[in-house]
Amino acid sequence: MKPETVTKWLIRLGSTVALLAVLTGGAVDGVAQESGVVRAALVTGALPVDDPNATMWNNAAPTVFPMSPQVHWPERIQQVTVQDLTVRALHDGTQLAVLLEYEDPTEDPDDAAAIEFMVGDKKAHFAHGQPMLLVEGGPVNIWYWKSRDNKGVDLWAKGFGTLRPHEHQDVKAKGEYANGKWKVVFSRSLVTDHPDEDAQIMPGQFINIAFAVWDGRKDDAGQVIEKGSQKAVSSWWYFRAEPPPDYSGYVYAGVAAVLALGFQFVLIRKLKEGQSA
Amino acid sequence: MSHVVDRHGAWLVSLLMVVGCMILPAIGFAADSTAAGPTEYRDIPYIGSRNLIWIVAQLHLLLAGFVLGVPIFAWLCEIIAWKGGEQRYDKLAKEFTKLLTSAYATTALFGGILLFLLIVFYPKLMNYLTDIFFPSFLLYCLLFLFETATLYLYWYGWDAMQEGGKKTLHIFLGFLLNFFAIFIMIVPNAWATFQSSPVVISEGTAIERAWAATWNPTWWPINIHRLIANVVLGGYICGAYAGVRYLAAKTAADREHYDWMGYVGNFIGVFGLLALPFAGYWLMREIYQYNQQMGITLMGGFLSWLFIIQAMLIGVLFLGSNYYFWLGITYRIPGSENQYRKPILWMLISLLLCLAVWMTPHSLVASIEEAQKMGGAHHPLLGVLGVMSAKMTVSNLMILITFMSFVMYWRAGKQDTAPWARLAKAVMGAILALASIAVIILGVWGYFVPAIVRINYFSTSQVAIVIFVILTITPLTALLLKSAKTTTDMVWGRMPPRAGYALVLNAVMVILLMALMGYARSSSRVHWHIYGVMRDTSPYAYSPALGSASLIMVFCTFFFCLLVAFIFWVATMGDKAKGVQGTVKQDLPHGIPAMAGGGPERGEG
Amino acid sequence: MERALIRPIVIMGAMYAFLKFVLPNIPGSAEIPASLIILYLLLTLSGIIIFETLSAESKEAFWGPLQRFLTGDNIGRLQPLRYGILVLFPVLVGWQTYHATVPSDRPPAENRVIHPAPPGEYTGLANPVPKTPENIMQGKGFYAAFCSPCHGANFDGKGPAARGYNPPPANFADPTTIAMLQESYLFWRIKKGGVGLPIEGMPWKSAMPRWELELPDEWIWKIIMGEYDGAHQAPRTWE
Amino acid sequence: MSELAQLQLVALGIVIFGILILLFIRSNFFRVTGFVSIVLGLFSLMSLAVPQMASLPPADETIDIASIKTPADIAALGQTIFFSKGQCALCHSIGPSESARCPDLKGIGAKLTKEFLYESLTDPQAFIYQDYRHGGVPKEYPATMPRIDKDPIGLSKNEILAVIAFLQQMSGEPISVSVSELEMPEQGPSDPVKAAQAVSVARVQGQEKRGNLWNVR
Repeated sequence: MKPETVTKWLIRLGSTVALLAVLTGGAVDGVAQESGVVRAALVTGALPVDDPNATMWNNAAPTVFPMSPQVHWPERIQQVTVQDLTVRALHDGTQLAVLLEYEDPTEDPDDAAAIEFMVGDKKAHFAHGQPMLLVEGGPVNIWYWKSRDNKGVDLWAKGFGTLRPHEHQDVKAKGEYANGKWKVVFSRSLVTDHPDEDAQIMPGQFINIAFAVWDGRKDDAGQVIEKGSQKAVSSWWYFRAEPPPDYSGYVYAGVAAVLALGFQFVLIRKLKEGQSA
Repeated sequence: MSHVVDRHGAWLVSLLMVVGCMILPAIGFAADSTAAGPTEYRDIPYIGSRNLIWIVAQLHLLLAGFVLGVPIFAWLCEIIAWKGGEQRYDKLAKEFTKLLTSAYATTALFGGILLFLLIVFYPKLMNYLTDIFFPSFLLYCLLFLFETATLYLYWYGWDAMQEGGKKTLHIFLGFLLNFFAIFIMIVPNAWATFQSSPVVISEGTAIERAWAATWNPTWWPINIHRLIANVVLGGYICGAYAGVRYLAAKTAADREHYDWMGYVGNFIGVFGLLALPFAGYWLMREIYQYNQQMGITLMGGFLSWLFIIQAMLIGVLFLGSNYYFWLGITYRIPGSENQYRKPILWMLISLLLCLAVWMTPHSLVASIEEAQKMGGAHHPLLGVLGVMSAKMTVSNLMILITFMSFVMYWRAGKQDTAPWARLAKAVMGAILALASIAVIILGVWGYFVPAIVRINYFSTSQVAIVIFVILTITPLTALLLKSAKTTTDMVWGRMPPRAGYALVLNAVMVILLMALMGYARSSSRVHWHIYGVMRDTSPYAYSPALGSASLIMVFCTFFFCLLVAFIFWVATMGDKAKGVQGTVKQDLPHGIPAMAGGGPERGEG
Repeated sequence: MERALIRPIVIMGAMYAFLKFVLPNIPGSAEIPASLIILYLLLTLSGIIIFETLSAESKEAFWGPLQRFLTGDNIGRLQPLRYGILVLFPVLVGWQTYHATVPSDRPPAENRVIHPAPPGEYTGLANPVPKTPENIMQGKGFYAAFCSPCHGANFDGKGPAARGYNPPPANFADPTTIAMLQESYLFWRIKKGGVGLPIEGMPWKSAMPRWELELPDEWIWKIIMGEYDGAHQAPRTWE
Repeated sequence: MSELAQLQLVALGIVIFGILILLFIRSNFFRVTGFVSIVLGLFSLMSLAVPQMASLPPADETIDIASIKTPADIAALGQTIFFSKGQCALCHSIGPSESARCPDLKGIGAKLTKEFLYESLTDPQAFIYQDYRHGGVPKEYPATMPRIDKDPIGLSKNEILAVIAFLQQMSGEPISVSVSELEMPEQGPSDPVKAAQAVSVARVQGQEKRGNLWNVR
């Protein structure tokens, strides 16, 4: 009967409504297709590190990333072959495997693809960790695959012209071409011994990821059209390795629910008292 | 009684000890760090020098706003009583002047603490400011002497100067009090505004240099803005005080008195609130013109979210003030709620629509998926609501709606008898409708013209239209009501408790807004002590994010509320001793444990 | 009695449905972020509460049934519903707590400041190139060559190279972009590019080239003129 | 727990504190306190829900004189000084402006010689045009030009020359300030380690080390 009780109601009702909105909103988002995030599903058993066609890949949700011609660096390009890149990822707690799929009408020895991660806590520009003028940036770690060698190369860069392979090569890669489509699997252990040079992947945490693809087709003069900085690129998106299940949240939830029950009990008792008074 | 006082005394001592403990280490550390070279900064552990200065400065500013707002408020009430002959206004004015002496001392205390802390923590900056401003420092001291003398005369002469010419003299004293108070405000305003928009000259006499620095581009906009804001603060605090007393009142006479006082406080607060957006707009415009970079930092840069929060607070304030008016209509004028239910519903819906537009940010908080669906951080449809043209339009409309709430309240319970009443009402309705349409048209059109046309002509036209409406409808209504016959008398003291809480809510919103704007003004200087002139090279050169800053604002607000409660309690102690009204006994003793144990936020500052 | 319980719920539900399903389907609109939906719903809720508590009668009509419902006085067939809500509330609180404490599985929200404050040395510059039709034409030519791949031939940010970039290239035809800025601001943005943004602009994400490495200042000024002219916008001025 | 979560917990605590008071205490003053703390807690929660951005001060930009090779480099440096340390733009505009408190400097580099500009900066009252643009009615400006080589601005000779170079460049004039005119540092840039140390010392003490390095901003 008192305005105070109205206040209480306001708060309670407000939070309930907010909760409902989040609930419904969350449910709607849940069924929508993933966008902008690569989620590496946690699986048991050997990862299909050299089999792009393994059925195990069906356990991982695909995410499609739009690609653009590289324009940031002066040696740019206006058009690229690959418009979309489909990415899936799996991990088993120690090892990570990432599958890139894209359509490329021709199989060429110069076809290539790469994945890029930020290294360390500092943000790095997606164009090879190009130095920024007002922000101190960090380096990037690039996993590179080329059709000719069909193996993975582990690279490091901090700005254009600084790209160099690691002394220690941890990345494996394998590509298979079929039906006008490349499927390339990259794999590496989640963490390495070189945190200053390699991206370290902690399950549960979101890190930035970007992609690049080169179509190694030659023009009439015999020149490779997409090479070096002339390539298809994506912006920074997110990557997350699924963490092992964590049950501590249920404990907190239980405590909060008991507190809410107590609040409810007191509130109703007070309301009843108010009525009798 | 003495038992109660003892407990109060103990509380005061513990407060002083807390303050002392906060300052003592500062002195100790100050001694440590003066070893090599001229010291530029000193620091204290845990709380940090910047945070301490922040809290003390904000409290000082709030108290100063209160101390400067109350005399305006009291003086206006005194004049109303003098001209209109309603003695309860005189009583109200006196009740608030009584607060002034203790409030004044508290303000000076915090001012003194602030000055010492500034000298201790920021010697380089203070040295520089002293160099430039020492003539006005001296002037400030002089003004303080005048103000104090006038205040004593005004307060202690109240009862002695009630009749005839003496009353005129007393009114003049009230004018002088406010006159000096305004100078006491604008002189330090010059120091503060100089920091954000400095004008530096190296030649000339000390007075010439001080004068050039004083007359800086944001000085007058801030002066006007603060003057109005102080009236608003004074009004709403009066309302909140009345609200609290009303909740605790036991007798019908008390309920009537505090109900009425709450009404007066809310009215004066709203009255000032209507003018505040115009003053704020002018200030923003001067800042943009002075330095585009600072303007963008505020409106589009890292502080842009602050203005969404500000919009929410002002929104609550508008809703709260209107709610109080509407409650007044339905409770104080018996049998009127059915008649006014429908207009109130429409006003409420319009107000909420305006608020929805005002609170819609330009860049939205969106998850990466939501952003992809929108094609960026701007919503393709709602994004257009995020820019200045829309905000100006709805703030003008909100002012119009609030004004209409007031007019409705004013007319409630009265029946027009004048033969031209129908015509007058039709004219008023037409003015209102046309004005609203014109404001909206100008707002929409504003999207299609260059920014400068919008700012210089459209926005000012919108403001002019709103002022025109207020200036035509007010006298028309007054004329109408002169001949009207009262069908239902106002019944005071029947308001429900939630009206008291609404008044408290309004006061808290105003105080929070002032704390928020203090943070905005200070952060807009980013890493400069004096913008573009003296760089902040201390570890505190960064501006904290809004969230952590909000906890300090919350602390300041809470602490200020307690201080004001304390001042009111001190000032009304005498009433109780006289035992004029047995009812007051009930509420205040409770206040003390509330103060002592009521500061959950104190730890986080 | 049931009306008092049902009406607010119906209004809130209708509002939610409007924001979630109707507004996004208006042509030219898009889905509304959850943050904004919550804001609008809270406004609606406060409106309901204010209106229902305006007078003693309406408050009684609104609050009385709610109170009786909560305390379970004479509510007859609503009793099961009451128990349902009494159970649901703690469950909801627990559910919310669970989600607040477990590591989030949604990527961090992106809060990029689109127009951060420019460095001081760019705030006072005026365009030194005279606004002649030839210069504007020339500017549009440079625009077509250097800018249109991303910002689009129609100045709408929908160039062929734009699709992979996040943040998307600015849409100059939108009155809330270049029309709110001075020419000197554009000069800074074009000259220093994405890497020249301050931290709140998230420079690591922007693909905008640092054109000072490739274009002389005069060309940049001409591009700015061409851009405003082509997008049918005027720069912000103070005179 | 992240810092944000901790702050949110504190704010939530304030709200819960208020709710508890409203639930269990009947004293009016207490109840109002509880109500106020709910309001304040909700305000904090809201402020914590919006994007959290702190504004960090930019790094001190130091320019080595050895990196200055051409007159254009000098002008670029002058531009930075013009808008920051020199505080010229606080009063002067480039191009007509309503808000400027001093003469418009557009085209000044073409109208005045280098020597005259230097004198105008270091001894502004020596020779006064009411309005250097001649023609038209002389105009009074509210502010007086300070001596730029004296405190509080106190530009060094190199910095003044750089500003002049910028003024000339901006007016479309050939830059008549040459690199050789700049005062060379006592200790050459051959000892970068020492120079770097000098910078760090200067920055720690907050003093500006002029001569071999410019400390801009």
